[in-house]
Amino acid sequence: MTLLTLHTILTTYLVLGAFLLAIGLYGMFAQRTLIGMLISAELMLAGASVNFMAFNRFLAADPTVGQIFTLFIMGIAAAEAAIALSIVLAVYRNYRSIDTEDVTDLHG
Amino acid sequence: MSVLASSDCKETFVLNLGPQHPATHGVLRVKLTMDGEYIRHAEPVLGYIHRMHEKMGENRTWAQFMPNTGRLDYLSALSYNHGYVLAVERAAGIAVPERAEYIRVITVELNRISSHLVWFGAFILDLGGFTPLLYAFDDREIILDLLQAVTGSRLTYCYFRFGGVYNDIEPDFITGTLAFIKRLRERMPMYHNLVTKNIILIKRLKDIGFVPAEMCRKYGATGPVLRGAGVGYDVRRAEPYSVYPELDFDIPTYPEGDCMARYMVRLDEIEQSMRIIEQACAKLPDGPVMAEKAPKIIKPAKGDYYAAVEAARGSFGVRLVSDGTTTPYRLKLRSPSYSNLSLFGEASRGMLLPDALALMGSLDLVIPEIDR
Amino acid sequence: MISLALKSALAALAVNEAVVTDFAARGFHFDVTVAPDAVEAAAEILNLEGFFLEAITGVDWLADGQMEVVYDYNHSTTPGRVVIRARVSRATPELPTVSAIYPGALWHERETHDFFGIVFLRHPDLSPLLLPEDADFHPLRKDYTP
Amino acid sequence: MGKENLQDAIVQFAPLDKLLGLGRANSLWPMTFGLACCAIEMMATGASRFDLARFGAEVFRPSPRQCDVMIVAGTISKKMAPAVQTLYDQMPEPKWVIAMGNCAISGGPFVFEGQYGIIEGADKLFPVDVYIPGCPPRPEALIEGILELEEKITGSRRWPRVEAG
Amino acid sequence: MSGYFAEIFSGAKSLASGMGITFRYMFKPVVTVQYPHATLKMPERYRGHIELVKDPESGEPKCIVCGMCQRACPSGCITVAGDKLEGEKKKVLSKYVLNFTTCSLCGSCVESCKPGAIQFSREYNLASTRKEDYTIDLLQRLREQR
Amino acid sequence: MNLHSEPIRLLAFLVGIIAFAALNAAYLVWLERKVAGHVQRRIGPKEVGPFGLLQPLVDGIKLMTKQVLIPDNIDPILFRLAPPLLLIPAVMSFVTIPFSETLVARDINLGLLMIFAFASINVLGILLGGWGSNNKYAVIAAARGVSQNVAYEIPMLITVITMVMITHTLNLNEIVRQQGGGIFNWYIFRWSANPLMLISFLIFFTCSLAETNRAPFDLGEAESELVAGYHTEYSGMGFGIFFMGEYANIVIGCSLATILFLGGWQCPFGLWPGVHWFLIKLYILIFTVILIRWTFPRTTIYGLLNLSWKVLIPFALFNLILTGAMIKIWPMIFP
Amino acid sequence: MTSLFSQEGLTGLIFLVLLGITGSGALVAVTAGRLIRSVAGLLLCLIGVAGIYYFLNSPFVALMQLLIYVGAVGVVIAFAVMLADPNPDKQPARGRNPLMGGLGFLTSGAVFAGLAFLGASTAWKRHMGPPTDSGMAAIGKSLLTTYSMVFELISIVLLVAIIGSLVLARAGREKI
Repeated sequence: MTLLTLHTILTTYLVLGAFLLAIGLYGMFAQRTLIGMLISAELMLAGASVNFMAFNRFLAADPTVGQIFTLFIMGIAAAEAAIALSIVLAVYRNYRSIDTEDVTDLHG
Repeated sequence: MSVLASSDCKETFVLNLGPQHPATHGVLRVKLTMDGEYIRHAEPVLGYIHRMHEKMGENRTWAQFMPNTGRLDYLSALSYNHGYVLAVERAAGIAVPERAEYIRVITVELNRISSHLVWFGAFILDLGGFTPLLYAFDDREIILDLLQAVTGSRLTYCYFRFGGVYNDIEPDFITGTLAFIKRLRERMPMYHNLVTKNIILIKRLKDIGFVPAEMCRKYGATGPVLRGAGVGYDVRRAEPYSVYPELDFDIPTYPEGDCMARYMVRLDEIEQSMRIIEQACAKLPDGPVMAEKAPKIIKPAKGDYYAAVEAARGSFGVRLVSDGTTTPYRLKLRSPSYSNLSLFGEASRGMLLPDALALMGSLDLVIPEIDR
Repeated sequence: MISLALKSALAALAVNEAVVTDFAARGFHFDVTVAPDAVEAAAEILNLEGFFLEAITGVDWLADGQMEVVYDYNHSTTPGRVVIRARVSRATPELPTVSAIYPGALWHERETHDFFGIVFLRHPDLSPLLLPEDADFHPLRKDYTP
Repeated sequence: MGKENLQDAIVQFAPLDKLLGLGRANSLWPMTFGLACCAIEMMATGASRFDLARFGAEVFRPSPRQCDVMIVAGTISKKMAPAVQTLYDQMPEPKWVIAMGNCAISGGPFVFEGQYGIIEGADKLFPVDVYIPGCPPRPEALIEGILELEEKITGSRRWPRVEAG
Repeated sequence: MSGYFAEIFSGAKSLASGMGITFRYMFKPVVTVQYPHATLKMPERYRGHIELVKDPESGEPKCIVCGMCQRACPSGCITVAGDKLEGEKKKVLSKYVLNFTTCSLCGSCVESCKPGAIQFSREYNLASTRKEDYTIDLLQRLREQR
Repeated sequence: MNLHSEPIRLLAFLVGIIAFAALNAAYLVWLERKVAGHVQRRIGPKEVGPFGLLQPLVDGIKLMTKQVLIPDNIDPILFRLAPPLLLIPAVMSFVTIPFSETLVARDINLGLLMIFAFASINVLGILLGGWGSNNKYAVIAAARGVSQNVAYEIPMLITVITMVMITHTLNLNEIVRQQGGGIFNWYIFRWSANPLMLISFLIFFTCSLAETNRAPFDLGEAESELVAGYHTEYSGMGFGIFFMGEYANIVIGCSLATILFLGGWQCPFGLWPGVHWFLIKLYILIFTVILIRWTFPRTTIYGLLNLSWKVLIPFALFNLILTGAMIKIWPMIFP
Repeated sequence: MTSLFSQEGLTGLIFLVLLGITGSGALVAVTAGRLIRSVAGLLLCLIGVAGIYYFLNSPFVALMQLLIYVGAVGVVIAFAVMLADPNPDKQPARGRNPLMGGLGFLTSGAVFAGLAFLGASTAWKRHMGPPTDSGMAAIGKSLLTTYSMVFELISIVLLVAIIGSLVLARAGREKI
């Protein structure tokens, strides 16, 4: 096993997946902004996807399963990003509107 | 976990348009307070090309101020020449021979067409179309050639004199002018097909940039801006000067008050100017072009005098205060774009940036005339 | 032409005599000199009649120790130029703004302040318009030396 | 925009200078920058009748960062001077300035005793390479100015000289 | 709904007709005058900077050093000086300098010149790297022309 | 599916492609200036080399030797990252474009998908370039560019899906092969596949104009509004790279339209297929793009979004459904 | 030992580069001082991951990763940053909670160590048997047969997300 043949063994991918997951986890703790946490979540999802793909490539009986799973993860991520964007927008708007007279809206 | 934990929540930002910005046609600066691409507040900042014309007027003789008028609004310099000579002639009581009046009208109207052509091109350029500008310049070059043959300059004419014009026209000027009008008549449908009917342009101009008549009145806007709001005010008709009463022409008005209306008013004015020139060429009498009794040294009687002309951008007024000497005591230039621009702040509120620029383009600004 | 009612209303404000001028000789129809405090009232009268404000300018009468502020009004449908003048002393050149009635006057008054140093009371912003932002000179005053 | 961190050009060898000169001289991109009357003549020069494009100089860039030559076309007022100076500073080297029209050369007709508003000539602000007199100069004069600038850059003139007449 | 389709249709048509125009213009002859290779003819009255007129008989300038042009010039760009030779009535022109950089080509000088000693030159393509080139000694220019 | 089949060949093609992209960028600028000139009845570049052909070279020399100004208060990393981010994906996309049946760097089965994948990256170049410049004009331009790109990706992808339903493949060469045998086998005229194929083509073409930020959709560079858009702060070669990327994108957009609708390297008469046909069609399309730029005024952002959401997407969706129906119904009528 | 200049060596090198991009991108994403740089890091990381998918014999997923993640998700996040944080100048570097940071570091370190050890030490049982087709067609078929339920579900999730985000973004927006 040399550095140049790393891509042929499963362990590399698993370690990479673990690394991405762990770094995402760290980000979840360390980041304080909504967007930062979203980024960390994306990293964790990426780690999981790498793992799926690796197992799919090296171990699975039906090599479509992992790919489909990864595709689903992408779909989820896209949905998540869309929601996150709108939340950011809403929070931003709300935050601004506190400055103006719209505060009463909050009390109904 | 606020998104905005540390940002200083300012909902708007200030965008400085200019003083060097392609859209401001020179050195106007507009301070825009923007909310995204929406304009919350627009404040034009003037004076970047303030050239002290009014101060210069007090330092020179009446005749020496003439070249300055050509540099106020360099696109329709002859209108400004005309306004100034009218005021001084009124003050000094100089009568102008009829031939000179006709020559003045022909050249002024030619100049108005060339000014509108530049406006047309520059306006489309503001909207992102480049080719119409050069087509308009093609036609304009012919006008400039005609005027250059008469006046000797291409742009900043100093052609009118108190009591007449600098020199007489040549016969081939008339034939050239009529040939040019024929050519422009043939070109106008091309402009309409290329630009006016274009769906993108219609979408960008229709119902954009409302300037209602009441706003025009409050800000003193005149010219195509006012006529685009449905008020048919035109100094050539309201306070007839020169030989305009003898000429038959319409004052195009459009009631909508949007950019499209102002655009159409100007294009129609080109047609009307062509009519005026044709009539004037037909009626052109023989005779001198300079009043014989015109004094060499002008000393108007004490008092103040006003004269207004319809320049390409609106009513240009000259207020002279004379103390009976060879230099003006006070010389006030009332420039149309100054008033037209002053409504920009109110009219552009809540507009998108590109629409506001369309509005600004449709006001047809010439900055040196505003800053004077 | 200018209606009789308008003429009498303006004449009531006049300090001297309200002059009906010969348009062909002077370029305007009606010339009224009012007291500095009355420019607002005059503007109000003209506003109700549907006039628009063409320009505001100043004239420095150094010899008289006075400054004159000239308002040019015009009407877009029934032509008739009305000139309203007011004289203020050069020492305290102050008079009220008409910008509340004609927002177009905002710039004209700023410009007049630039050139003559005439102060328009209750004007929201008299910072230099045509002169540089930090300008503190008034170049069209007759005693101005750079 | 503040000060800039300057980085030198990538290639700088003496033998290449001629090539560089040719390259620069034939690709003078002016700034979309008009001050007054002369700007209209500048536009006319770019228009079909005179066509500045023949010399590769029609690429009017609105951003000073992408320009090679600044055509000062019109009067520089004292209020405008700092902005013009900033624009000049924002242009990357090598850069040239053409003073078009009498106002840009010396203040032109607006110079008088006791004037308070204008800068008497662009060369009071920054070095000017080519002067084009006139009020305003004809488009031919602006083309001539561009050719003059090319001559200054390359050291020789490729085009015939035109005698007025 | 029909308006929707009609708008799309008319819009597409307008775009196509616009492109038709530009496409047709592409094959029309160019209007460019290729300046250094071909030139436009300046009209008779073209105003270049002024120059002195030679007296066809004597070959000397027609100028009588009256100074009218100098006085008429709004921007003071003409400097005239003459020597009074002994025994002669008239002054003889010794210096005629035009500072072209402040000239506004208004023609006042030519107009004011009674003997017709100055005229507009045909210079239209001046450009130089030196500012001093435009302080033109017209007398010397006249001498070089012969 | 192995990466290392012919690395040398790949490398050669990569060099060739970069050269092609660079040459294209340079000479498209020349073509653009020349076409613009003649549309406006002037000459365009002429004095530098015969017909001004050396003009791009000269401009290149100048841009390369121009001082690179890095403004002070920018984000230096993003500022430098953006131009390559715009250019590299564009160049990479050339890898799978079949210039002729054999002249293709890598005949990837997923070619179509790959082009779209790379095309979606270059939005980032605009976004980061605009943001990194720390210039208000650039930021507005970047925001505009992105919303425009996102809006037009939808009708474009729907149209492409329609095409894929008809062609049954994502392999570009295969798509071209299906269009052999004369002009009526080109997909743009293949009424049997879908009677509205022409509309599909127009939608695709409009979208590719918008995706490449070309007039009349050049909001990101609208010079009368935003000075120079997202590359306002770029000077010298940074600007040059942006320029190249833009033109490379145009070439890709037009190549794709050629391949999908106009039969790629197929001859209109079914004879002598080859690279020349591809180039002829490609340059006719590019010429159209240039002519459009010099004819129309610019749209506004809402006009643009209106066009996308109210016209293009409904039409594209209708096309999609119609195509699906055709695929099912056609065999029933003509078994 | 594989030579660097052979085909395999080159492939391996490219893989290493991709690994580097992925890892450094991820690190930048969580440690960068400015949000926009975090996003750039994330995008870099995702591009790397796409390359790694390519090595894992699924170019389709790799390209989808580029298209969806980089092209769509990344842009959306970058957009969110631009909208919410318009003034990068005035923003000081974001302060982090040292306690949370430390805790996060420990936890993630532990997770990483555990997972990596597990991955490396386990003797994974290779699937023996004929390799099946893993092309796009197979994926498509599975999506519409075996996993059709999930497929439908995910489309519903997306639809709900779109509507939800529209509702959220629309709320409180006054008409200008």
